[in-house]
Amino acid sequence: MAKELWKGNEAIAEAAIKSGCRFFFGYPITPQNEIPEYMSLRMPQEGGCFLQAESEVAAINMVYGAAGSGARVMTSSSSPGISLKQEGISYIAGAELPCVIVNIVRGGPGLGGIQPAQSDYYQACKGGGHGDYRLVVLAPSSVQEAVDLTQEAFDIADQYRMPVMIMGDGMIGQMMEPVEFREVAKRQLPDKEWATTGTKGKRKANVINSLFIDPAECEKHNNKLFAKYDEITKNEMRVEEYKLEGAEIVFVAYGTTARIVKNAINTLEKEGIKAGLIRPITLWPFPYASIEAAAEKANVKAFLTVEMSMGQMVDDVKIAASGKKPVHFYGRTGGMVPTPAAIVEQVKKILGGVK
Amino acid sequence: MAKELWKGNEAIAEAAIKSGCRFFFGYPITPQNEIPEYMSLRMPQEGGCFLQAESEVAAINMVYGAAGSGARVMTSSSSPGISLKQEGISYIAGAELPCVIVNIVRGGPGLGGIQPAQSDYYQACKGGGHGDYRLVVLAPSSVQEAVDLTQEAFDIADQYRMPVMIMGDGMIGQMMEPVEFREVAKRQLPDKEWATTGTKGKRKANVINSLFIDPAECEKHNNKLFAKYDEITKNEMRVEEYKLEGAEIVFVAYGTTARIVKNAINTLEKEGIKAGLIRPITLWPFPYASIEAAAEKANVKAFLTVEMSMGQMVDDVKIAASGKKPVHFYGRTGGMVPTPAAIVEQVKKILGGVK
Amino acid sequence: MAVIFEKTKALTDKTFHYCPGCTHGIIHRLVAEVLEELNLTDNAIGVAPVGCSVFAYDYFNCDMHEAAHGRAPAVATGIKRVHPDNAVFTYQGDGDLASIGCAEIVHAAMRGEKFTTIFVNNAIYGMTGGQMAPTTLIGQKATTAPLGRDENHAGLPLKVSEMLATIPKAVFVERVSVHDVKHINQAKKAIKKAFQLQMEGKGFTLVEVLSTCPTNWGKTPVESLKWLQENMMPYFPLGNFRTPEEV
Amino acid sequence: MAVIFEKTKALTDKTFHYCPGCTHGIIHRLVAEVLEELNLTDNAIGVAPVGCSVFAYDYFNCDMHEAAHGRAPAVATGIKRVHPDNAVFTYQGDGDLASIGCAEIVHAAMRGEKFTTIFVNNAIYGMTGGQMAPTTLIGQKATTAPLGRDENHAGLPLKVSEMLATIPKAVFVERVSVHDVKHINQAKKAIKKAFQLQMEGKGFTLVEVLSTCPTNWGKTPVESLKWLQENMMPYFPLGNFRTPEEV
Amino acid sequence: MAGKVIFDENRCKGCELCTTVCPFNLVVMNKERINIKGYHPATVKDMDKCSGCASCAKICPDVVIKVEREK
Amino acid sequence: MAGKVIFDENRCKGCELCTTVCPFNLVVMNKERINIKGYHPATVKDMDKCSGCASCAKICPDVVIKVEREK
Amino acid sequence: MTHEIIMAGFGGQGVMAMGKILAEAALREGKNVSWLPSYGPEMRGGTANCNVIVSEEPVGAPIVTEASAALVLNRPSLDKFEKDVIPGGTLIINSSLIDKKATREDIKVYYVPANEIANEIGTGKIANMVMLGAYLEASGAAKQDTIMEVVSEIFSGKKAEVIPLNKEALTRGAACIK
Amino acid sequence: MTHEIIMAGFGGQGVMAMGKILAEAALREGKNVSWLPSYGPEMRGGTANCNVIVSEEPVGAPIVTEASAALVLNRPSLDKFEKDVIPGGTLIINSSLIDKKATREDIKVYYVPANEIANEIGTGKIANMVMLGAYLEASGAAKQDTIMEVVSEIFSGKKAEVIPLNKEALTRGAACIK
Ligand SMILES: Cc1ncc(C[n+]2csc(CCOP(=O)(O)OP(=O)(O)O)c2C)c(N)n1
Ligand SMILES: Cc1ncc(C[n+]2csc(CCOP(=O)(O)OP(=O)(O)O)c2C)c(N)n1
Ligand code: SF4
Ligand code: SF4
Ligand code: SF4
Ligand code: SF4
Ligand code: SF4
Ligand code: SF4
Ligand SMILES: [Mg+2]
Ligand SMILES: [Mg+2]
Repeated sequence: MAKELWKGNEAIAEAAIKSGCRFFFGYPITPQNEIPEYMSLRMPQEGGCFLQAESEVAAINMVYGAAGSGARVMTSSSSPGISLKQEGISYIAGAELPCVIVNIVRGGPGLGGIQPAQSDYYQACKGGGHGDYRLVVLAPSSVQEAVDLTQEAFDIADQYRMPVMIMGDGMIGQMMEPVEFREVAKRQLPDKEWATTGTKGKRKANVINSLFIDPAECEKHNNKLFAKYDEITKNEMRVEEYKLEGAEIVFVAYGTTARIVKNAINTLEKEGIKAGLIRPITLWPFPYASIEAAAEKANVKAFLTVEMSMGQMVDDVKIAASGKKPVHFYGRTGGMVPTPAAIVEQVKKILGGVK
Repeated sequence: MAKELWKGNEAIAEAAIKSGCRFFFGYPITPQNEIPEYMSLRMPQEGGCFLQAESEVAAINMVYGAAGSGARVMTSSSSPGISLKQEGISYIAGAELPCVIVNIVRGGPGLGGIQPAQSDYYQACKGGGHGDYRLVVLAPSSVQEAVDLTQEAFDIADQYRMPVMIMGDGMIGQMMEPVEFREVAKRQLPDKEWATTGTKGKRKANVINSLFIDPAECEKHNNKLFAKYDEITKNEMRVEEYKLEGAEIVFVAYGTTARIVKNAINTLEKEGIKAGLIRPITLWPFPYASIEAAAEKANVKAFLTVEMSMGQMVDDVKIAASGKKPVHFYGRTGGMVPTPAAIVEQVKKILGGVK
Repeated sequence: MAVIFEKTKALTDKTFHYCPGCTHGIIHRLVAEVLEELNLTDNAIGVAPVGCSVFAYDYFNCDMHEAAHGRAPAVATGIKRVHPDNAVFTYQGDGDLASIGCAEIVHAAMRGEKFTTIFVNNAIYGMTGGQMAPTTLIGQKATTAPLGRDENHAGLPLKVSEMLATIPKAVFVERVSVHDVKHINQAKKAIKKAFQLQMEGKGFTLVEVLSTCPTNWGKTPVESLKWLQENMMPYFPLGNFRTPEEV
Repeated sequence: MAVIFEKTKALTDKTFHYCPGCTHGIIHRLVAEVLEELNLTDNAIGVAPVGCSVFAYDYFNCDMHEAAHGRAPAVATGIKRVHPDNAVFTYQGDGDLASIGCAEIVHAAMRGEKFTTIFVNNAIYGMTGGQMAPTTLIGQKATTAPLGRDENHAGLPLKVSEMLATIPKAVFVERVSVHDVKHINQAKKAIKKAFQLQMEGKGFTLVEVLSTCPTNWGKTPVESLKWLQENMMPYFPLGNFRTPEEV
Repeated sequence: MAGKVIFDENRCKGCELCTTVCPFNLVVMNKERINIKGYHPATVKDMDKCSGCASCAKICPDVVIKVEREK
Repeated sequence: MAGKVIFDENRCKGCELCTTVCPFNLVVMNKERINIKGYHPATVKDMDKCSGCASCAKICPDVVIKVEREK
Repeated sequence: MTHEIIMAGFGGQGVMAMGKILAEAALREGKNVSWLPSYGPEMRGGTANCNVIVSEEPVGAPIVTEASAALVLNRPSLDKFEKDVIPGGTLIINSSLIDKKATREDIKVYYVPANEIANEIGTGKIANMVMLGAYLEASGAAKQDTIMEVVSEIFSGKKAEVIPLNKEALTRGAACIK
Repeated sequence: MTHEIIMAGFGGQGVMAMGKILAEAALREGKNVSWLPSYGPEMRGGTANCNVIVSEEPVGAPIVTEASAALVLNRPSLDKFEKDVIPGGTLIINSSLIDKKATREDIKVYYVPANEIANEIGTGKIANMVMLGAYLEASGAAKQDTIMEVVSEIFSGKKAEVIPLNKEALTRGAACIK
């Protein structure tokens, strides 16, 4: 198939449909409106159902119902809307239901702004909702990758019975890039025997539930969830390592910010400064090992985390670097986007300081 | 004043009233119901207003309105309800409004259970809502401390114009302990010139707002917030250090868990094992420095973080320990409470391993 | 000997956890009997709320979801859109449906979602220990209205059925009671009708059932039935508020 | 020369950001004129929604809050309970009030919160680019109803005023329009009445104003006024739905 | 046409609702017995008078009562 | 009793609503001018005929128009 | 000496009140105390219990997992809590309602026919005070006088007539310990 | 060579479409491309702009802060974006609507009376294509033929009559570059 120009939001929506997603429940919010809008047109064509919910709270609970009924289902929103979904997400994680949630992040806090940001990293990776649970968080840095990860997200969700988040920003959602829709590698997916379909008199009743009133049961359930999370950490962690060979400075950046960092790396290269990039593709599970390995290398002088936030991923980078190399941070917020030039300048400052 | 037996939830409510809190908006949820129930009786007696909101979402937005109007105002809930408040909390932080939010944490995720837990640490400290913002998070470990911290919480909120969270668990909320209501040290609090009261024709209109549509403005606002957060980190960080002198093993634990750890420390002492405790009282700002200092000490062999969660505070302990000493973890979840005996056993295992 | 009455198979054998005399149990039974009589048990997917009936999933012998507080109508929407041919129902208390879940029920009605809601109005928050509900009567005491609900402070009780009856796609809305055998029979009829209309694809159907909470009302079960009749029924009149025009 | 008409002082000098011909501007002016005429500008605290009127705080010359999407009634409740003597109002769109904020408006009405809601019904989500609102008419196209709203899929448009009029403490509920000068005058009268009743402490007051969205309706401003009259008014009849019995 | 009522005694919570609806006032609480839950269960003293109308069963919130009738 | 209307021209967005309500059809768009916002602003050609009824002002969504009238 | 006590029974048996009275009395005697109830729907119909700690030292965990004493007023409570008593600790069993015997041999067990005694005194409602009287005697966790001080304040005014009944209940309970 | 282009104008001037057409054409010529619009309420009434990148290399950041070229169709866009052009870069100004001159001296500036030319061709709507024609000529970012291939597909069917007008617009625009 020839590559076609697709807008990120629409590409994500089409990728979902190609992955067999037939139910979408959402609520409008900039800058992700093209996802529900596209779905409203395409879902009926595919015999699926698009429904505009009365709110984000309702949308995530419709997702809960549809996911528990065995459907491939998705919702999308942007930061304030994702905050409203936190209770529902915690329920979905607690009831072990598979679904895909897209967050096209915008500047916060509060109503904030509508320009690109990455300030929902904590919320996505550390649990914005209550209780101990995790989402698999996928952070595409191009429209093509958004498509590929969306397609896989449904499989990951089904394989592990858990919610998967695609975390992008206004740039990913709004930009157009060439896209090829590819087949995803087939996974061995378990049957959804737990789903509610009506018993048809053929099996015991299925119950979708996250209530464990006996603390011992509740703890057992938590342990079960975390055993699963351990397995995911083993199987699904993804990272791109870029020009790490001999790098003095190692960037850690994800999503669109990572692309900007790559520009900066190329500029630095021209100026004779070797820099590399560790780009987490799964924000959770976080690629601690890559950073640990880089921290061990003699050539690496320091890490520089670049984010469109006040430095939320820095925690994880510090945990991984474990004091072996300094961890610096450069960030822009509120919809401001870091420039390659500013990043280059940061590096020079750091290397000046390190030398 | 003689000490009286008070139930934690009611003591918190009375402390709030004693601090001049005259508005309370809440919604029932176990195990914090005694707070709204107490308020419903006491507020009218003090000329204040208790209102049961239609939901947690409404409650936090009523708090937004009342706080913006210049009142001392509080809300309380437990885990799922706090998840629903995340958008509102982000708005309050964004609009720089002072208020006090109580979370009497229960087991999660989802509906979970109603027994004590600490699995909302991430949500409280890392930002359960969208965007870059912080709450001051106070974690009392006794009813007396709950009273003292609640009284101060209102001052902290007013001084820095930001939401302060009291984070307890079902034990703190439900237990009775002797309490003395003390005067809090007076702070120099700024006038609420920004509050909406009607202009009375005497000043320009005040606007309570978190919208900054221009990204440059939005970034400026973020930077302003974080400058404030830096100041708070400098001024308000609190920690209890217990028997650190010569400790081989340093516990990090907060809230009621810290009390259990103290029991374990005393048992260990009898058995000739020196153990100490770093108890964060402010979960944010987190007392990194105490842990850093302990990590530097030769006598300290390891840290053991004990939590009623799957290990959410461990991140912060690791960041502070910075690889200098190993950080271990022991946790119970879902309403199960660690026992001193089990903790002692963990220590022996670790020291066995360390030696 | 012919069996005149026995526990329907649409209920599991589990004993209800409800307090003695709590009419939640009667309402469960009625719903279950209707499922069985309409041959829907094997086809049904129910949604339990958060409230005293949170464990409803243990009692109904059909597939069930436990929904977040107030969100049962949204969950049921998700289910019914996936399984349009199944019988889908929510079972919700007055705190759940009329307070926190107000938007969800109004919008399920507006969209004409083809499921049935059993709305158990006991004028109180049962599970959490007797706080005021939107349906708590004027003067009625609650743990968050210790001097009784004051209309100047907290308004007048919400008449959910009357409100929803203004919505055209809420095709069947009826208020019933279970305080005596005659009314129990009528209640069952209404529930049956609601499920029938659902299966005919007519639209959203709701049966509001006045119910007791002896524990939080501070009354014996027998006194409670009387209180319901004397206090709730005058404010919440029984009757049908909407039914489809028959052809 | 006598000044017959000029911009009221209750509006700031800032030019509205609204699209050309958008009647949000007219409604702003009416609210401001009423504040001024009732001598309430200095006393007023308004609440702006999330929607096209999100910047309302820039235009009204009084204290303002910017509320989260749909939550203006809760915010106003907080404000009014703190300042019972101030004139408090919310200004909300139909997405904001009828969709995400449905529970908040119903419960403010139930409690009889003593503020005034200006409810701008333009049958669309303006700000986010023309998605379907609960008030979008059958057959009307929206970016999330690309073939027009289908009643079998999305139900029939919600008649908010009719629904709220079932709530006793909603003491004044009236639907008006601003498509011509006569109706603009009537709209102003209703808004004035609402504020007067608020200040008399009567209860919750709401004025629903039918409004245009030329941009997302895909029509010129002049065509839009006509479309409002020919399409919205038949479904959303103008008139008073509740008014306190005068003594 | 005589009826018969059978109580699943251990389900009974002693709420007494059944005692209020019997047309013949047959249903009473058995103050001498305590069931597994700690309640005095309901019982019928004079089974012969039972018409099998099932009123007691229909108002019982705990589905304690089964009713039979002679053919 | 002649009226006078004054346009705050740079506020005008050229929406034409004012042109539809004048009882004397006095208000027209000035196609020759472009204001600071890039719109052709509304204007009144024949001010003498204006009665000062303020209809144009009342329907203007952007509060462009001020109306005066001779005493 | 630290007393860590579990008190347990059916919902209406007054175990919560008994615990609070003990905690209050011990507080008046200058001890450190805590009282922690079970809570939530499990209480509905089912069992209710509370943990009381009375100590010279500051109270650590308010939750009692290794009890110096357990007061069990009904059968399910015996089944549930017998194992939590430390070796050498005290178990007081309401033999009016519990026909079973304790199985542990490493603890002191007392059988108190609390409901019978209470009925004899004239009100079944103060079986809890009989149990408390027994416990005070067995443990010395607080003085009877201080308990009575607290009780007198609770029942001041109209209900004052029950004060002597409470005193008798304590005393009769104490008499069961030998 | 990497082309990083800012295209900006009023809402209705077709800057978004012009950017997409360029990106699509360059893609067909085997280049790496990206197109990024401004979005949100700022578009309402105000200015609209998009960033297009055409490159032999994989595209890094899709946002253009150092533009190799800027095409400005109205005055506010000139004011906003002139500074973002790199030294030696290209600035194409729609002189029909912008009476101001560029202030930079270190860049190539072209004045294209796009609206006038478009009106001459017969439809004011294709002023954007005049600008694009000029830009193609100045930069070689894509071939006119490929652009026309894309345009022909967009206007296939009923609207096909505008295809030759577009071609003329491109050519006339190109002629402005000398
Ligand atoms: C988000 C959230 N808020 C609050 C609660 C606590 N809660 C549980 S049940 C309940 C009220 C139940 O009342 P109702 O719906 O009337 O049911 P009833 O118990 O009376 O049958 C509440 C507030 C919760 N579990 N989740
Ligand atoms: C929680 C949340 N959800 C969604 C949005 C996005 N949003 C902004 S305005 C709006 C709809 C506005 O429509 P309406 O209330 O009808 O106002 P109008 O613009 O038509 O005047 C939406 C969905 C948001 N800002 N916050
Ligand atoms: S608390 Fe009330 S509603 Fe709940 S089970 Fe008991 S009696 Fe029924
Ligand atoms: S989008 Fe519609 S409602 Fe919003 S300003 Fe424009 S015309 Fe008005
Ligand atoms: S079946 Fe009828 S007659 Fe027989 S005991 Fe029950 S209520 Fe009485
Ligand atoms: S109604 Fe049922 S539960 Fe109640 S006493 Fe009778 S048999 Fe027992
Ligand atoms: S004031 Fe009246 S008469 Fe004068 S221009 Fe305006 S509409 Fe016409
Ligand atoms: S109504 Fe106002 S904005 Fe519209 S054209 Fe007339 S003067 Fe201009
Ligand atoms: Mg209820
Ligand atoms: Mg609207």
